[in-house]
Amino acid sequence: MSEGVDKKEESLFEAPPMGEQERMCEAILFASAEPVSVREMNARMPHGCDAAEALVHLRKRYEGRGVQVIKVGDAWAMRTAGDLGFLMQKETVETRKLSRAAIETLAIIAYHQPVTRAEIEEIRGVSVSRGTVDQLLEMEWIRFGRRRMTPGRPVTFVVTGEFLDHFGLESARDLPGLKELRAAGLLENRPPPGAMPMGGDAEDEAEDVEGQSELFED
Amino acid sequence: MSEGVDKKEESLFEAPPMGEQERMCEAILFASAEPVSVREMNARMPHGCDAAEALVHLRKRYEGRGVQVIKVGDAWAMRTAGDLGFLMQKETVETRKLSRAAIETLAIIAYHQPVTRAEIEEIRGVSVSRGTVDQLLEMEWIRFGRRRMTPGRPVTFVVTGEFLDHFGLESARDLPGLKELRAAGLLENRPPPGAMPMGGDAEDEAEDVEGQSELFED
Amino acid sequence: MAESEFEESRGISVAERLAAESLIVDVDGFEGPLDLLLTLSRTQKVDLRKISILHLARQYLAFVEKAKQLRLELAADYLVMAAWLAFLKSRLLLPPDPTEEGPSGEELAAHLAFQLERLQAMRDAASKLMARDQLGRDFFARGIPEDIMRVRRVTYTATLLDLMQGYARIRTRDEFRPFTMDRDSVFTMEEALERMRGLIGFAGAWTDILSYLPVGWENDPKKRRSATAATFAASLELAKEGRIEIRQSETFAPIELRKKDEGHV
Repeated sequence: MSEGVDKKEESLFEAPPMGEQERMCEAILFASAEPVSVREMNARMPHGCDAAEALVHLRKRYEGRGVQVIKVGDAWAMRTAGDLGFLMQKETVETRKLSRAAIETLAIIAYHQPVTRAEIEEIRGVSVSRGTVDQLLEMEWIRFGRRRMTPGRPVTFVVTGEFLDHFGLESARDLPGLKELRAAGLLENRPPPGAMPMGGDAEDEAEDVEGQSELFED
Repeated sequence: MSEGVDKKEESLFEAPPMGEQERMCEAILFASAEPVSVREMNARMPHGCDAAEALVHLRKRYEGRGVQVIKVGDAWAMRTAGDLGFLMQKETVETRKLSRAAIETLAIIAYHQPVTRAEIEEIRGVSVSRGTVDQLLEMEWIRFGRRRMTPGRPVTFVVTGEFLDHFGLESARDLPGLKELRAAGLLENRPPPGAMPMGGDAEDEAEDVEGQSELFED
Repeated sequence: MAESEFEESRGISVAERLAAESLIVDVDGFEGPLDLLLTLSRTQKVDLRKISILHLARQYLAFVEKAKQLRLELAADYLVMAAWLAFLKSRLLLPPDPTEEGPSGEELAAHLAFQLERLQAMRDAASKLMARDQLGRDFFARGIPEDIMRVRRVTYTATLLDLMQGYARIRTRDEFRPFTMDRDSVFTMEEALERMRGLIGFAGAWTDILSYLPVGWENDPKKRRSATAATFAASLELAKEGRIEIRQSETFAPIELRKKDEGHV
């Protein structure tokens, strides 16, 4: 502090060299909680200083650096360079279980591909949300297949190579059929009630879903 | 989000040039009031970057400027140069006045760390009040270290990164006069010959106070 | 040596006597006997390593004596120290008794000297430390720190078993379709979630959760109940995903929600 006083006294005779003034502006802009006007800078700096000129030098010095000297209204401030904004975020990766809706949709696509949205809805018995499909697309577990050559030419969905990778499958044909699921105890072994469309093998409803049926033939 | 992924993927092939990495470190340090660890910087910068190296360059670049790049323990920070403090009087926040007892206790912890309460009392010749330790803990200048493996397993105190940051120290090794004190044997915990009426009960554990000496070995 | 010191303490100057008296008055200002000893030792004007402990012991004992004359209450530790220093003094003055156990007077004196030197060293270190440039006083941190945005990236996983069980679930549900006949007045959470996902983009301001009920479900109490429950559950789910914020000012007050800006999911 006493140093500051000395400096001030000195400066009655001579202003500090421009390089020194630049340092001062730099420190003031760095530490201030808000942009600082040239007037205020001059008031804080030793007598005889020319903050306006020092700022010109300072701004030039920071050109192309990670930090920029910018003018905000009548005042000056330092800010991180705009292109480095991505550094100002901390990413945390969280692993979550896929929702039941997404798993079911994914399973239907895997077992019935290529399959249209309407077909998925028919099999699931509920409408398929846009979000679910988008999520699976974004995860790159499904992609669009060929359009179905039926009225409206609906898009179809198929599973991707990433999907096979993730589940350790060589091809979608490797997915166990219902019989095997039942044998493995994954399906309740219950005789299908007469009138109901019995949850037989996937082939049962394959009629209109060309392409996919042969997938599950052994 | 996907941008980050792209960047990461790209960078598997090539990290950004060192000049660019330096800019990134500059932006990160500049934006933070607290010291940032090299590890955190690396985590925020694109894959393949070497913050530690970039920081060496950056520190050099800021040599003699109004703002300095300084090392604080394992972390780095940007701080205004010490000689320009007089410009910042307006920003000064009155630091809480520390009692003489608190200052002495702090110094003893810094120079003798890790140190137990009994050892502090032995050095000062009086008991350490709870409030003193609490105040230092609250200021985050000291924290608990490992327990001493002696009867009663007393807790030890060590200084923190905040302490280093506050006093502009790169590490506890840079404490003023540390070498001389060590050379003079004044940091040894010398057991009193026979029983002494004064030193509290520090004798009990004086033997195995190896901690602090190894801390300061180079 | 002991002789000359004795002389010295007798020929105590007026100034020293005044100093000693001021010490007495100030007794509360000392932080214990060691602090007092350190202060007394300064009157010797020598390097602490060359201090005469015998002289110091005499000074201390004289101090305690004076305090007694002035009927000053001395804390117990000062008296304990006095007793110990009296013992030390006798050890230092008398020729060592080979039959006596324990450390010699010299060893005890050396340790006391060490303690004084160490305390002084720590005080010097403390003042050097406090004389350093300090953060927020002499040097400064960034005045406008920028916020670090915390981005939560969520990756979803599923196992083959999940997939197969999911498929099995659908197929077995087909078998029991008759039992889900009453579903027409049930609004599922998934439906609500889908509906909300489409709507929350517009929920910049706080809006009552009830405004999100699907059209046509507000009047029939049964449907309304189901839709409300599903919508509420869906908003919890969205809040968990970080997409919206929920608030309720008090119990049974309307529940309000709005979208969260930085929620990248």
